Amino acid sequence: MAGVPLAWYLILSAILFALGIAGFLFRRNLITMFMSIELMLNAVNLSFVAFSYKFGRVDGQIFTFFVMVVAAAEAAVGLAIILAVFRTRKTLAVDEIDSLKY
Amino acid sequence: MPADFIPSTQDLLRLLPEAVLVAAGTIGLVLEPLLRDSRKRVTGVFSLAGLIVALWAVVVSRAYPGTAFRNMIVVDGFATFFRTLVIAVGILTVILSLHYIQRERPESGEFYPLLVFSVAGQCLMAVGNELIVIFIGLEISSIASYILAGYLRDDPRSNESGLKYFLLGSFATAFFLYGVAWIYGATGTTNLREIGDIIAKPEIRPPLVIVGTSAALMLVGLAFKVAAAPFQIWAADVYQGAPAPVTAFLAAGPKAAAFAVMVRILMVAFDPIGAAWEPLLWIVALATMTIGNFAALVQDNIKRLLAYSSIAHAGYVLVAVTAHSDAGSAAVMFYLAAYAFMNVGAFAVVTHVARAGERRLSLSDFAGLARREPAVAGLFTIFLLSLIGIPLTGGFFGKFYIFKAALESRLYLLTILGLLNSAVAAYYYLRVLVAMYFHEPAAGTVEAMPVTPGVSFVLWFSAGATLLLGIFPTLVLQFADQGASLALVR
Amino acid sequence: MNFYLLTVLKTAVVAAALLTTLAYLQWIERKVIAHIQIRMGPYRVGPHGLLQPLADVIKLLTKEDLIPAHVNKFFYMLAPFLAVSLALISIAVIPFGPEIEIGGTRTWMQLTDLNIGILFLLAISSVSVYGIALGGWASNNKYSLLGSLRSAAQMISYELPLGLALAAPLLMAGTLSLREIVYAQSGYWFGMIPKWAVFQMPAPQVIGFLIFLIAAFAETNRLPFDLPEAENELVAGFHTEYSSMKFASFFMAEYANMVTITAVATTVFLGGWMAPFPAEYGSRLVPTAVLGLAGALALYHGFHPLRPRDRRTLPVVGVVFLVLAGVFLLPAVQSWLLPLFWFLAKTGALLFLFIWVRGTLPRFRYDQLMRFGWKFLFPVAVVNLFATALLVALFG
Amino acid sequence: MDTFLFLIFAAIAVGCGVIVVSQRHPIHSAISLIGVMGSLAVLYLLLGAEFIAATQVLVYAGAVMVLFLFVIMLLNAGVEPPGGKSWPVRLLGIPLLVVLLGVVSFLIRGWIPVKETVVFGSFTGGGPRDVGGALFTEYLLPFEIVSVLILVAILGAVVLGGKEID
Repeated sequence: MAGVPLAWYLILSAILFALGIAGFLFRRNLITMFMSIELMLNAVNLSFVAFSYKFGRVDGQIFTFFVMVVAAAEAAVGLAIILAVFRTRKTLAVDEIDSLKY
Repeated sequence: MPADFIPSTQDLLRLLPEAVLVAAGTIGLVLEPLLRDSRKRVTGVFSLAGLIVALWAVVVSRAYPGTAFRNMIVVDGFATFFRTLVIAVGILTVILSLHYIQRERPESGEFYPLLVFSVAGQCLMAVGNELIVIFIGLEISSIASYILAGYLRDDPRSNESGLKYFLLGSFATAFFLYGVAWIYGATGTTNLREIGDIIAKPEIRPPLVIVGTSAALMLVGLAFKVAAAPFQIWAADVYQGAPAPVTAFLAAGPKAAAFAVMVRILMVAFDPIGAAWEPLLWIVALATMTIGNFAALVQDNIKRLLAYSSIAHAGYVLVAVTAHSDAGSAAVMFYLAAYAFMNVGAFAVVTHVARAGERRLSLSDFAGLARREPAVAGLFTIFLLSLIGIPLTGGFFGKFYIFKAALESRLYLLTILGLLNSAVAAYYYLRVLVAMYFHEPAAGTVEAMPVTPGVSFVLWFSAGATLLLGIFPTLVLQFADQGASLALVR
Repeated sequence: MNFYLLTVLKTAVVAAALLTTLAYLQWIERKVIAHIQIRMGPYRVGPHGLLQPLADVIKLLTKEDLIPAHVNKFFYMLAPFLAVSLALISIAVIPFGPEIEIGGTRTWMQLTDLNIGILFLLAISSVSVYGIALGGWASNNKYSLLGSLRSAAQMISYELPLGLALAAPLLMAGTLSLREIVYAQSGYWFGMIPKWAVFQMPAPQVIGFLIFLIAAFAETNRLPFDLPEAENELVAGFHTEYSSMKFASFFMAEYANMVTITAVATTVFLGGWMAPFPAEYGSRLVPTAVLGLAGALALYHGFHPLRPRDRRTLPVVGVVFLVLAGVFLLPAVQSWLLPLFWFLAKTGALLFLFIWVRGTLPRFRYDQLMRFGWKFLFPVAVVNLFATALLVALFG
Repeated sequence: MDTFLFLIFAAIAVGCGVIVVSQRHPIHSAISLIGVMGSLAVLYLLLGAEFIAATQVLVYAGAVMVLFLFVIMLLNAGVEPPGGKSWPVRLLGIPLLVVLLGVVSFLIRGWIPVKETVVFGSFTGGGPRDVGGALFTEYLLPFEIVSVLILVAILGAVVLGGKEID
């Protein structure tokens, strides 16, 4: 039975990672930027699981598990920070958050 | 359950400092809600005790060198050195913040447990021998640092700092992870030593370009964390906006731990392909020094000035990493130790001079400081001279060992450019000195204020350590030398 | 028989049964509440209002499908669809009974058994908040938004105790597959007491079961935790702007969630399709006895009617019950009808509890709800899990 | 069948990914991101990682994204104003990313031979028993220390997001 080349999974992962980078660089809304980071982490997870399949071992999936935990922790803290910023400035646009300059 | 998975007593002893720190942080957390608002400082004192016990634990676990938890962590001289360093930075930061946090956000005592957890994460980074552990340690340290940077949540500067640190830090983490995924895919392991072994054997080595790409991705992530060019953009804003004691901590603790990880990864896992990453680091080191120093020239805000200076110092350290030798690693360790003290000292001065709400941060606020508060000004002079690299200070020997290691590795051009950079750097430090000693204070400056005991202790201690390192460098250098060679044992 | 054909067949049966149940659950609820409040309940359409659900369906289907001008169209349409499909999908992993043989074909009374069954259920239940959240947001109405924000917060908060309460019996079963969980609860202590998770040694899950039930009320947005749709504060909460079939979808989703969560409670805590006492004490006669008694009661009331109409309807009902009671005596069908009976009886009892509570308890205030969830239910669930783990490690 | 499933869900993932980064409204991005995560969960199933697939839905779609959605709704985040990062950045950035992506894909194609394929069901080491076994034996230390991370995150959320005192 012919399957899907493993490389396709990795290329898909690379595409999603690149999309995440693009989102982070081009978007101006804090929450969307943060979501782009989540997209990147998801792409990394796909790579881990694909490699885990490649080696027929479970350790890649374990790494994915830890990445998920970390992503959840980051989400909690990140959104709390975004809330705090919004509270003092009433904006989510990243270029309007620029009080720190010379 | 197979018995060999149950951690042995030795395993636990090797992890003792981290365990102590986590326990101290947790107990601090439980303690915090039991305290009245005016007594929240008690968690600080408790955390201080925890950090000191952790320092003792480092000494204990030093007696049990080796790997633990199925090669997940390794206790060697290198790890012990960095553990000691980050815990020491933690202690100084706690002492420095005792009065500050009481003044700026008295109702909340979670600051100190967070700091302790962050230090625990950095210790894990120092001992991590496996990318999973390093990654989790890095995240513990980073996430706690994001929170600390934004700790004064009603202050727009502080939460802006937290936000920028968080966004760019997470972005960097994603790169680091992608690199880890690739190296796992290429070698089938995440253990640094095993990666090194596989890469060293050409017959089973995966394509060099794959290994190189993964190394590059991981380096991008770490470069963000140490604020190396071209990923230094966040540092100035973050350091300027964060509460001054936190800035002192960020520039010393997390940065040292990130360098520890960088050195360990490069020297253990990617040692065989040194030829591939050395040129890359060469450029990064040069760019970091130059950008840091030249940007610092035009700063008027003292925190921003020190932030750029911190970037420049990361550049010097990168020169030593580029040397790719035992001497280079030793120089990294020595320099980070010296830098930690002078940096914490300098920020202690900033904490004192800035006053409540951190309003007095421009260079003109330092004008005439020597007349108003001669002791503070004198100690600040020591730190600034050390940052320049004047003999008899720790900074001098730091730079000396770095450039010596660079010369031994035949990085002549980089050494020359580095020395030129140091000369440029002297200019902006001297600007501060001139302001302190020769400028008249601007109209309406406030009268001198007594230095709080905490700040005073940090000032005198850091100054003492800076001078000690400048006069008897071998004390620490021996320690560093042993650590550096251990990191390379195959 | 062909695997695919069989699966399609089973799916069709389960779907038909589930959808009918959903429709009639609402009738039962109205009747029960009515009796608690000493009213008649639906009465007009068909005997005892039995055709009321049908009438409701026709009404909802033929009503004008209004889409307010100010809504976000895409998400407004998507939300009820999400809500109902996620609510219906979980039934796929619930085991109704053991492996059975009908006409020479062996099959499980379960659509599919995943070895991550419980995780699948938790995953689906955690995603099902989107239907409500999006519906409220897309309605572009402050009441709806408030309702959906409340529901999101509430569902996240109560999912923790729910998951923790579920984890404790899993420790004793040692598997995540729902089928195996039921088998882990087979057998009897002293030949009497069933080894259900609520009674199982070394750590009876009575507290876990209670936590699960309380959290289940919150997860399904039922009274006393129905704040997302608190009429007197939020008009109707997240579905204020919905009408016709879309409204019906939300309604159906609520009932489907209720059915699923009681079915899960039955499976994990109450031994699934296992009988409450062994066959040698006559457990196989219980359905006959219950149905027979019900039939006899109906017949009696039919011959001594309170209302004129009862004279015609109740005897029919009585006869139907008696026939059913007889069916349970046929050995040919007992093998699969008995487990099904026990499963439905337990689930039905829990559903009755849901309705009963709705008729009895007042609504919580929002801050009380949150405080109760985080400061009481969550710690208790954690302690329960730890205690169970300890007991299992020591004596398991 | 495998190829078919992969192509469908990969297409959904990429499509939703594009929407995540191209939509101006955060809610649209969030919902598409859930789409990406959901289709990745299916791909994990194809790769034999059942446990991870379930946790993917449970943690990402069920917890993380609910949090995002919650914050977006709470702050009533509206449409991003047009403009955004300056055009030179886009003009340079997008082609650069595409080129980078091409290089990476080329690397992967050269590295992983095409005959190395994924067949659904051939790897069964990703069930809850296997993952749990590895977590509690070999990966005991990371598993324990990650709890510290969660503690820090909870603490941070409370410190930064807690009730305002004034």
